[in-house]
Amino acid sequence: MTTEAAPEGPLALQRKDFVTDQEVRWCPGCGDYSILAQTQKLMPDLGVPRENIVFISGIGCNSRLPYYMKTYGFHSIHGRAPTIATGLRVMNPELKVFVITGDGDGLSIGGNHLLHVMRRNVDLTIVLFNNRIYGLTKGQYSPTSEFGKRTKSSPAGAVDTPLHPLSVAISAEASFVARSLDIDQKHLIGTLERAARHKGTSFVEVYQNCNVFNDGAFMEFADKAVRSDRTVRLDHGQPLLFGKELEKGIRLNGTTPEIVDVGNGANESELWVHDESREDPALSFILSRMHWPDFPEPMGVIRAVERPVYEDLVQGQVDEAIERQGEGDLDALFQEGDTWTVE
Amino acid sequence: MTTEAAPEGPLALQRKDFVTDQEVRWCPGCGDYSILAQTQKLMPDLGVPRENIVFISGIGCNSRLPYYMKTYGFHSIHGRAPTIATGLRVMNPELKVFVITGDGDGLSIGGNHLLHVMRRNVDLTIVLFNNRIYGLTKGQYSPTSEFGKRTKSSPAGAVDTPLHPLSVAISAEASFVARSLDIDQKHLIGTLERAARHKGTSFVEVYQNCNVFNDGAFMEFADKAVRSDRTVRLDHGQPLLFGKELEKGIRLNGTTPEIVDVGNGANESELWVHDESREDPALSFILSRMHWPDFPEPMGVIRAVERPVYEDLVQGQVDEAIERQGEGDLDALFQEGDTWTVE
Amino acid sequence: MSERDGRKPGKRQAVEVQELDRVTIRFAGDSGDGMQLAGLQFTNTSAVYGNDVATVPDFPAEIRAPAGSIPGVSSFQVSFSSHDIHTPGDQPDVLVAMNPAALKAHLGDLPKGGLLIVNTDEFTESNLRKALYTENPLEGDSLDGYRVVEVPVGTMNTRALSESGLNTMQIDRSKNSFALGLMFWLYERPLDSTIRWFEEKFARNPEVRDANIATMKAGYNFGDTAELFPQRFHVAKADLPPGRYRNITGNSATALGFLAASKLANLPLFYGSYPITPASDILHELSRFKNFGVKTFQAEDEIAAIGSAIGASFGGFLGLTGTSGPGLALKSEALGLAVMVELPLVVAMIQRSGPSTGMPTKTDQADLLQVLFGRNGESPVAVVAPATPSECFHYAIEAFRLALRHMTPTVFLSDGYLGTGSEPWRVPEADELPRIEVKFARDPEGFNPYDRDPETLARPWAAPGTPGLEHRIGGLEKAHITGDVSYDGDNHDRMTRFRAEKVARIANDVPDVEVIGDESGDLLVLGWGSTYGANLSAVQRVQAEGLAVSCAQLRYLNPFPSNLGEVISNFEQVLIPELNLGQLAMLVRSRYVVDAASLNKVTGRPFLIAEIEEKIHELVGSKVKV
Amino acid sequence: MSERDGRKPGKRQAVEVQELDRVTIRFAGDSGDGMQLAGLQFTNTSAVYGNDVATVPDFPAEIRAPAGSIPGVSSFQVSFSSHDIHTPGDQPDVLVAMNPAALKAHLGDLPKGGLLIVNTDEFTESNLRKALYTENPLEGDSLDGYRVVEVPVGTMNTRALSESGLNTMQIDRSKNSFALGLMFWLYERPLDSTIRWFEEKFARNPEVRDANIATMKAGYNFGDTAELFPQRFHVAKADLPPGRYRNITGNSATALGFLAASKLANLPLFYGSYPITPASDILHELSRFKNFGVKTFQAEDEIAAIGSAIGASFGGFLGLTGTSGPGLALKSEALGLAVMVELPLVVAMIQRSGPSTGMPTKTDQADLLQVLFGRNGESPVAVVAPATPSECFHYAIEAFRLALRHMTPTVFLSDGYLGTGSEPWRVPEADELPRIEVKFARDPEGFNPYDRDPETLARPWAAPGTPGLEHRIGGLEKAHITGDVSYDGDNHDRMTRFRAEKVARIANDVPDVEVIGDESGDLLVLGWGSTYGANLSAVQRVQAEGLAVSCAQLRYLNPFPSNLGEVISNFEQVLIPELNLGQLAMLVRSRYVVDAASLNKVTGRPFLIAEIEEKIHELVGSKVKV
Ligand SMILES: Cc1ncc(C[n+]2csc(CCOP(=O)(O)OP(=O)(O)O)c2C)c(N)n1
Ligand SMILES: Cc1ncc(C[n+]2csc(CCOP(=O)(O)OP(=O)(O)O)c2C)c(N)n1
Ligand code: SF4
Ligand code: SF4
Ligand SMILES: [Mg+2]
Ligand SMILES: [Mg+2]
Repeated sequence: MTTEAAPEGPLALQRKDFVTDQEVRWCPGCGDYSILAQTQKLMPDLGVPRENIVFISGIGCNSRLPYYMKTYGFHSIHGRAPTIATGLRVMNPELKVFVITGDGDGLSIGGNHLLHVMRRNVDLTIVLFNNRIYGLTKGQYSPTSEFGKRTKSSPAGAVDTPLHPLSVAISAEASFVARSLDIDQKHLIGTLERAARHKGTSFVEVYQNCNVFNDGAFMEFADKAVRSDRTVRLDHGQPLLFGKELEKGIRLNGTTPEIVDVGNGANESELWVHDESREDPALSFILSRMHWPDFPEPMGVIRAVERPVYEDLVQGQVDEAIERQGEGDLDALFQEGDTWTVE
Repeated sequence: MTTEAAPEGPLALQRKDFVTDQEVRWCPGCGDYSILAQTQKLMPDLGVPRENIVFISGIGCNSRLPYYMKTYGFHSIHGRAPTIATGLRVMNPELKVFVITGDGDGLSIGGNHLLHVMRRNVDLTIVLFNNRIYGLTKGQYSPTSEFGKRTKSSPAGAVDTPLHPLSVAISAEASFVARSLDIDQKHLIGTLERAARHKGTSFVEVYQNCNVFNDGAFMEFADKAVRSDRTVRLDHGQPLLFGKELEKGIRLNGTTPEIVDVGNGANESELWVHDESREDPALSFILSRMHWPDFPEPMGVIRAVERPVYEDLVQGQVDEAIERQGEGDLDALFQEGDTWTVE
Repeated sequence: MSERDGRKPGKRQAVEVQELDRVTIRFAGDSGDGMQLAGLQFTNTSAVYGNDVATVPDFPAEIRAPAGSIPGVSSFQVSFSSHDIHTPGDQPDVLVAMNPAALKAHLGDLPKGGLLIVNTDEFTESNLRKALYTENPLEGDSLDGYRVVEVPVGTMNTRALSESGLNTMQIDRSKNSFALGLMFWLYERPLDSTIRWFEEKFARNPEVRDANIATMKAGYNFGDTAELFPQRFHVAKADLPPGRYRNITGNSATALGFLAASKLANLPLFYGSYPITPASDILHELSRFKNFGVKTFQAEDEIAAIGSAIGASFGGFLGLTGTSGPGLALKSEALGLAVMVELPLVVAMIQRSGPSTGMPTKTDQADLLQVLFGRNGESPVAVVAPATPSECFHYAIEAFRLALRHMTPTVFLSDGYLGTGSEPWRVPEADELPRIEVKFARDPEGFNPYDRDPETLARPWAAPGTPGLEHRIGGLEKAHITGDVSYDGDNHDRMTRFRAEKVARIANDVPDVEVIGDESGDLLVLGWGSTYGANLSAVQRVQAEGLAVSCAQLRYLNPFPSNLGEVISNFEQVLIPELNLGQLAMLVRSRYVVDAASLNKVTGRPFLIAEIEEKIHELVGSKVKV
Repeated sequence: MSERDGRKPGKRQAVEVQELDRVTIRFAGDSGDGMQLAGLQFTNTSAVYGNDVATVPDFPAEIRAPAGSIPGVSSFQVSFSSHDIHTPGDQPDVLVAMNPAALKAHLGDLPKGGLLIVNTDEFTESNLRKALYTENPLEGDSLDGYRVVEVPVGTMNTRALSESGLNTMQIDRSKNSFALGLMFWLYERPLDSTIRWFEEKFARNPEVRDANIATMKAGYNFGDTAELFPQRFHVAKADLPPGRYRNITGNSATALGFLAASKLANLPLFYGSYPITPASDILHELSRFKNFGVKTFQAEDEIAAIGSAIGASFGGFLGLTGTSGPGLALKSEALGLAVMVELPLVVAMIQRSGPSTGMPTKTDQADLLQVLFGRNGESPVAVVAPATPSECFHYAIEAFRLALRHMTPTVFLSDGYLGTGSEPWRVPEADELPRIEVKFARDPEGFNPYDRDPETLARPWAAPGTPGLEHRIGGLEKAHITGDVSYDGDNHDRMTRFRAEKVARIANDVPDVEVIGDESGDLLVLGWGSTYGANLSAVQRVQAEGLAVSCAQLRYLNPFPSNLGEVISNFEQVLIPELNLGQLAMLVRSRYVVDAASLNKVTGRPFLIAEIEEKIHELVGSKVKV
C-alpha cells in the first residue's frame, strides 16, 4: 500500500480519494463491483474525514471490499467482524465504522455476533451482501439459499429452510433495517446513506448477484424490465404502491398483506402507509416476510427507530463514575481495604 | 452410575424409573427442581422406551439435568448441545432427543446453533431455562436480563438490551414455540408434553427462578396471587381471556394488541382467537412481544405448525440414491473414471 | 473500646502462652457457613499484626451442593508465620470443622496430634447421614490421636445473640464469627480490624453488624472462660521488608496490574471477556473501576470477547481479554489473527483443571502448550507467568509492556491457585512504577504498516483517526513493508520467520532467570507459575540438609530468558515439577537437548513441599532421613 | 477410429523420436483457459499408457482475479516417467504458456534450455499490460536460452472450429484442447482416452463435444504438419506392480477411504463439515455417494460441524468431521470434549498455509502442534498422516480403525499438496480390505461406562437405544469405572494418565517405521506427510553417490511407532525436513534427547529434491559436486 497524504478536509474529497491502488479481485460481472462503486461514491457526502472511516469485514468475496477503500480497514476472520467493530467503536466513538459481511459470513458462522451487536445497538453500519451462495469457497449453499438448491455440497438439493435476514435482524431488536439491490445504483447509494447516517446499528441486506456460482438469483424480480412490478419501494409516510404506473398497492387485512389495484374501486386510504419509525416491530416483521412471487419484494428502509447507542451508555457509566469518585488514582486504589505498615 | 436392568416395556415405567442415583446438586429452592420433577413425570407418558430417550445439555446449572434422568444423557460444552443433538438425530431417528439449555447457554454463546437447528427443523425438544442470569458462574447478567440490571459484572447496571427468546425462535422459522413457568406444575408438564410430541424442533422457554442470584425475577406476574391477572393462557381456537374470572380479554387493533374488559360492552367476538397452527408467523411474533406490565405474559403454545423434519429429508435423499443407484458397491466406487491395468 | 475488652489483659496470665514460628489453620464448613469470610478475616488480622501469611481457599464445584453434603463443603486455609513463607502449608495444624461433612472431607489432611475443633451442634442424625457417616465420629474412636476440642458453636452463638433482635436464620448465619472470635483468642489476635470490617460491610444493617461483633467477642471470651484449651499460642511478627502492605489475591493483583498498565501507558484499557471460572473475578474487579476509564465488555462468547479486544488494540488502546482453558480454545482462531496483524493484544489466561470442562474450581498447569501452540500455522505469542499471587500485579503490567514495545499478542498465564490464593503485597508508590512508553505512527511520510523496527522487528502502530495513515490489515499473509496481501512464497517464508524472530528477540528485553542457591550443583529444580512456593520451600529444606540443589522459577515462558541454557548447563541434573504431564519439560528437553526429569501431578491441587523434597532425594540421594 | 487417425502411423517417421525416461510438463494459462483440464487429461492418458505419473496443480487464490492478470494464472504440472517417481518434479522440462501472465508467472521455474511453447495470439498490448510487461517478451532477448516454440493457438483453434456452429466465446473455450492435442503429438500419446472423456462429459452437449475432439485432433495434426518441432519424444511404460490402476487426488482417496471404512466397519458414516479450502472437496465428494448411506451435514460453522460428528459418534456411528487449520482452531474446545468422553471421532485435517487466514490455496505442514496440543488440559489424540495422495485411502481407513479399537478421537492429518496432487493408485479389491471389528456394549450386567479394556484401556461404547445401558457422559472429569462426575483429585490424576496411556498404547497396534536404505549410517532423513517424495528422491540420489544416508517417513505421529527411538539411535545424525519451523523436530528432540537438525521451508510450496539433497550434503559432506 502506498502512503497517502492527508486530505484537505472531508468536503474537498471525491470518490477517487477513496479508491486504493489495489487491483480489484472479483470475477468480471460480479455484483460486488457495483456495491463497491456506490460505497466509494457515498464517502465524500458523509462529510467524515477519511481517517475517521473504518471498514471491517469477515471472510468471503464480499469481505475483500476494505482493500479497495482508501480508509482504515480490517479484513478479519470469518464471521467475527461485528465483534472487532464493537471493541473499536466502544473505545473510539469518533470513528464511522462499516461492517461488510455476507450471507455465509454474517448468517452462518457469524449469526450470533450479528444478533448481539444489533440488540446492543452499537453504532455500526452493517452491509450484508446476500448472494445466496458461498462464493469464495466456490459454490456451496448458504443459509439464504432456496430450499432444494443444488450446489457442490448439496448435489441432491439443500434440505435446509433458509433464514429471512431481515426477520432475524428485527427479532434481534435492530434499530435500523433496510434492503437494496446491487444493480439499482440510485436506490443502493440512497439506502446506504440512510444507514450510514443512522445512530446505532444499521443493517442493510443487499441482494447481490454472484454471476459465477449463483447467476440470476434475483433476476426474477430484480431485472429492470420487471422490477417495478415485482418490488415495492418503501418510503416513510407513503402508501405501499408499486407497478409501472404505481397502479398496484398493498393493504393490510389484519396482519395479512393483500395486493389491490389502485384507482378502480380500491381507495387509497385503505393502503398500508409505511411507518419506518414505529417502535412496535410487528409491521417491520410482516414486511420482512413478504417475498416474490407472493408479493413484490420490499425495498428500502423497513425500520428506523431511535434507541440509546451502546457505546454512549458505556461512556456514560465511565463519566458518571469519574463524576462520583473522581479520576482513578492508583495510590488510592492500591491501598483499598486493610493495609498495614512494616517499619 | 449403577447399571440398570432393562424395563419391561415403556408402559410399565413410572416416574421413579427415570430417577438416577445421583445426588441433585442445585441450590435449595431453585426452580430447576420443579422442572426436573415435571420432566421425570412426563417420561412414562411419552410411551418411548427408556433406552430411546436422550437428554443433551450444554453448561449451566440447568445443564446438570441429564445427570438426574435415568436415560441416555450427554452434558456437553457451553452452548453446543443443539449441534450434538443434530448429529445424533440425523443418524438415529429412533431416538427421542431433548436439549436442555439456559438463557446464557442457549442465547449467549449458543445463539447461532439455536437459530440454525430451528430453521432446519431437526426433531428435538429444546427446553430453555430462562432465569435471566448466569447461575453457574455465580451471577452475571445474561442476554435476557433486564436493561440496567446490576450484577457482579454490571455493578453500574447492564447496558445491553435483552433479547426476546420467543421472537428469536419465531424469526428462526421455528415450527413449535411455547412458554411455561417452573412453579406452574400442571401447565409446565402439559406444555412439555405438547413439545415432546411435536414433530420437528420444539422450543420451550421456561421462566425459572434462580433464588440465589436473581430471586423473584418473575414474581411480579408469576406469583400465584396475581398470576391469573398478569398472565394469559393460550389455547388453540380459544379467545385470549385472563383474569380471575376471565373477565379480561385481548383484541387486536390492526397489529396492536389491546386489553378489553369482557362482559360489560366489549363483545367476545372481537377478541383475538388464538391460532397456533397458522403458517404466517406474524401473530406468533406479536405474542412474543407481549410482556408484563403492558400486557399479561402469554403462557402456553404460541406456535405449532407442520414442516418437514430435517433428518427425514436427509434420509429421503439417501433412500432415493439407493433406489436410483443401488446400494453402494466399493469395487464399483474404486473403479470410477479412467482405470488401466498393469500386467 | 474493642481493643481492650477484646484483649481482656486482666485474665491473660491465666493460661500459659506458647510461642510458635508458624501455624496453619483450616476453616471448613458448609458453603453457607461463611468459612471464606472467617478465613479472610483471620488472614487480614494476622497480616496486619505483622505475620507473613499465605492462604488457599477451596470452593465446592460451581453448582451449589445441598447443605450439609460433602460436595457442599467449603474451606479456607491460612498459614501465618514469624518468618517469610512461600506456601499456605502442606497440612493444617488446626482444623475447624463446622459440620460432619467438613470433618469427613478434611480430617484426612490433619496430621495425628493436630488440633481439631468441632462444632458439636451440627452432629445430628441427619447431618451425619448427609456426610455419609454411619456412626457419630465424636463417639467412636476414629478421632483418637487428635487433640479434639468440642464446642457447641451454634448454641453459644444463639445464646450470645438472644437479645439481638435477629431471627434464628440470621442468628445462625453469624456462627462463623463466634468461631472466628475463638480462634482469635487462641492465637492472641486483636479483634479491631475485623470489627472495623463489620462496621463498614454492614454499615447499612446495624443489627447484623452488632450481632457479628457481639458473637465474635463472645467466642473470644468463651475461649478465655471455658477451660477447653490448656494453652494459647503466639506467632511473632515476621520481619518483612519495610513498607505498606495489604493482603491480596492473585486475581485482584492482576486486575490492579492491568489498571496500572493503563495509567503507565496513558492509554485507556478495554477488557472484553465472557464469564468463566476462575477468570470471572477479573471481569468483576475491573468493572468496579470505571473511574479509571476502563471499559469492560461482557461479550456473548469468548470469540466475541477476543474479537472486541482486537478491535480495541487496532484502535490504539489497551486491548485485553481474559478467560480460562475452554475459553482460550475458542479464542484460538482469533488469537492467530492477532498474531498475523501484529497488534499488542494481551490475553489473561487463568488455568483450571482440564481437559474439556474438567474440574472448573480446581487448578492444573496443563494449558501451557495450548497457549504456545493452540493455533493454526506458525503463530508465536509472548508468554509471561507470575509465580505468586502478589506477583500477578507486576506481570500484568509486564504483559502490556512487552506487547506494546514488541507489537505482539502476549499471554499473561496464571492459574486458579494463584488467582484465588492470597498473600501480603507490598503496596508500591504509583510513581515508583516505570512508565510504559508507547510510540504511535503519526507521520504519513514514508509510512508503511509492515515496515519493522530494525531492533525489535515491531511494526508501526497506526491508529484509525490518524490522518494520512489510512491502511488495511487482515488475516491473509502480508507483504513485507507494504502490508499488501501477498501470495508470494518467499515473502511468506520471510514473514513467518520475522514473526518468530520478533518474539524471540524479546529475550533481549527480559531479565535473566535467577538461580536461588549456588549457580552450579547436582540438581536444578526448574519451575514455572504457581509451583514456586513449593519448589522454593523444598529446595531450602534440602539446602539446609547440605544438598547441592538450587532452584529457578521461570516468569518468561516465551521466549525463555537468554541465560536459561547456561543456567541449566551448570547442573548435573534438572528436575521440572509441573501440575501437568510434562509440558515445560518437553520444551526444555527439546530446546537444550537435556534429559530433564519431571515430577508430574494432576490432582487439581498444588504440590506439597514434601512431594518435591522426596523427588529431590530420589534424584540426588540424601544425607538425611525423609 | 480415434486410435488410428490419432497416431497417424503413416507419417510417424517424418520426425525423429527421442527416448526420454522422464518428462515434466507445466500447463499454465488464465483461470479461464482450462489448464487443469488439459493437465488432467494428459495425466490420465500417460497413466493409462503405462507411465508412472505425479501431478501438482497450482490454483490462483480463492478470489477470482481479473482475466489476464498474474494472480489469475492457473497451472498444472505433470511428471510422467518410465520408472517410478515420487514427486511431480522440481522443475518443468516444458512450459506451455497460454498468455503473457502465465509466462511471467512461471518462466522463472523453467531451466535454461527448457522447451517453451507460447500462445502468440494472446500477446496483445492489453494482455501484456495486465501481465505487467513493459515490452513484448517474444520480441526482446529475454527468452534467449530457451527453446521457444510460438504457436497461434487461438487462431488455429478458431480455424479448426469455424464450421462447428459454436459462437466465438464457446470456440475460444476449447483452446486448451488444441494445445493438449499438440502436446499429445509431441509426446506420442494416444488421443482415445481423452476422446472418451469428452464423449461422456459433453454427452448432453454434442457440439461442444465434437468441437473439443476436433480441435484436439487439429492440434495433434498441427504438430505433425507445421515443422515447429525438430523431434518428438517418447517415454516408455514404467513397470509398476501389476494391478488395476487409476489416477487419484489425495482428497478423493480420502473420501473413498472413509466410505470404505464405513463398509468395513459396517457402520453408517456421518460427515459434519463447514466448507473451507482445501478440505471442501471431501464434503463435495462424500455428498455424491449417498447410496453408501453416508450422511453429509453442512453445518453453520466448524463448531457445529464437530459437535454434530460427536453426536454421531455418541450414537454409535462413524462420526467424522473435516476442516483445515482455521477450522481446527475453532473445533479445539469440542475436540477436547471428545477426548473427555472418549468417543471414536475422526477429524480429517487438511493443512493449508497459516497463521490465520494465511494463504488458503497454499500448503504448509505447520498445524502438527495445533493438532497435538491445541486444547485445554492434557488432551491426547491419535494422529495418522499419509505421505502420498494415494496413501490417503489407507490412512483414512486406519484413522477409523484406531479410533474404534482404542475409543479415542483420531486426527487424519493431510495437506493441500497431498489433497489436490494426484498419482496412480492401485485399485484394491474390496474384499482384500481387512474388516474393522467393532464391539458395542450390550449386556447391562456389570456395565460401567468407564470400565476400561485392560489391554487397550478403551472404554466400552454403549449406543443410545441399547436397553439397560442408559448412562450419562460429559465434559466434567469422570470417576474411574462408573463415569460419575468426580472432583476427587487422585481420580483426576489417574484418569489423566489413563487417557495419555490409552493413546500411548496404540504404539502396540501400529507397524514399525520402515527405514529405506541401511538400518544405520551417517544420516537419517526423517519426515512426515507430503515431504515423502522429495525426501525419498533426494536420499536415493545421495545413496547413488554412495553416501550412508537413509530415510524414514512417519505415518503415525501420535503415538510414534515403538521402534522410532532405536531407528534414530543407529544414525550419527538426524535431519528433519518440514514445511514449518521445526514442529516434528521439537517432538523428536525432546522425546529422544537427540540433537536432530531441521530443514525448514515455509513458502507454501513443497520441497524441491535439490533443496533436501543440498542440506544432506551440508550435513554429511559429499563425494560429488552439487
Ligand atoms: C473459520 C473459517 N471457516 C471457513 C472458511 C472458508 N470460507 C471462507 S469465505 C466462506 C463463506 C463465504 O460465503 P459468504 O459469506 O456468503 O461470502 P461470499 O463469498 O458469498 O461473498 C467460507 C466458508 C474460513 N475462511 N474460515
Ligand atoms: C466455553 C465456556 N465459557 C464459559 C463457561 C462458564 N460458564 C458456565 S455456565 C455459564 C453461563 C450459565 O448461564 P445459563 O446458561 O443461563 O445457565 P444457568 O446457570 O443460569 O442455569 C458460563 C458463562 C464455560 N463453562 N465454558
Ligand atoms: S465468486 Fe461470485 S461473489 Fe465471488 S467474486 Fe466471483 S462472482 Fe463475485
Ligand atoms: S445458582 Fe441459581 S440457578 Fe443455579 S442452582 Fe442455584 S438457584 Fe438454581
Ligand atoms: Mg454469499
Ligand atoms: Mg441462566
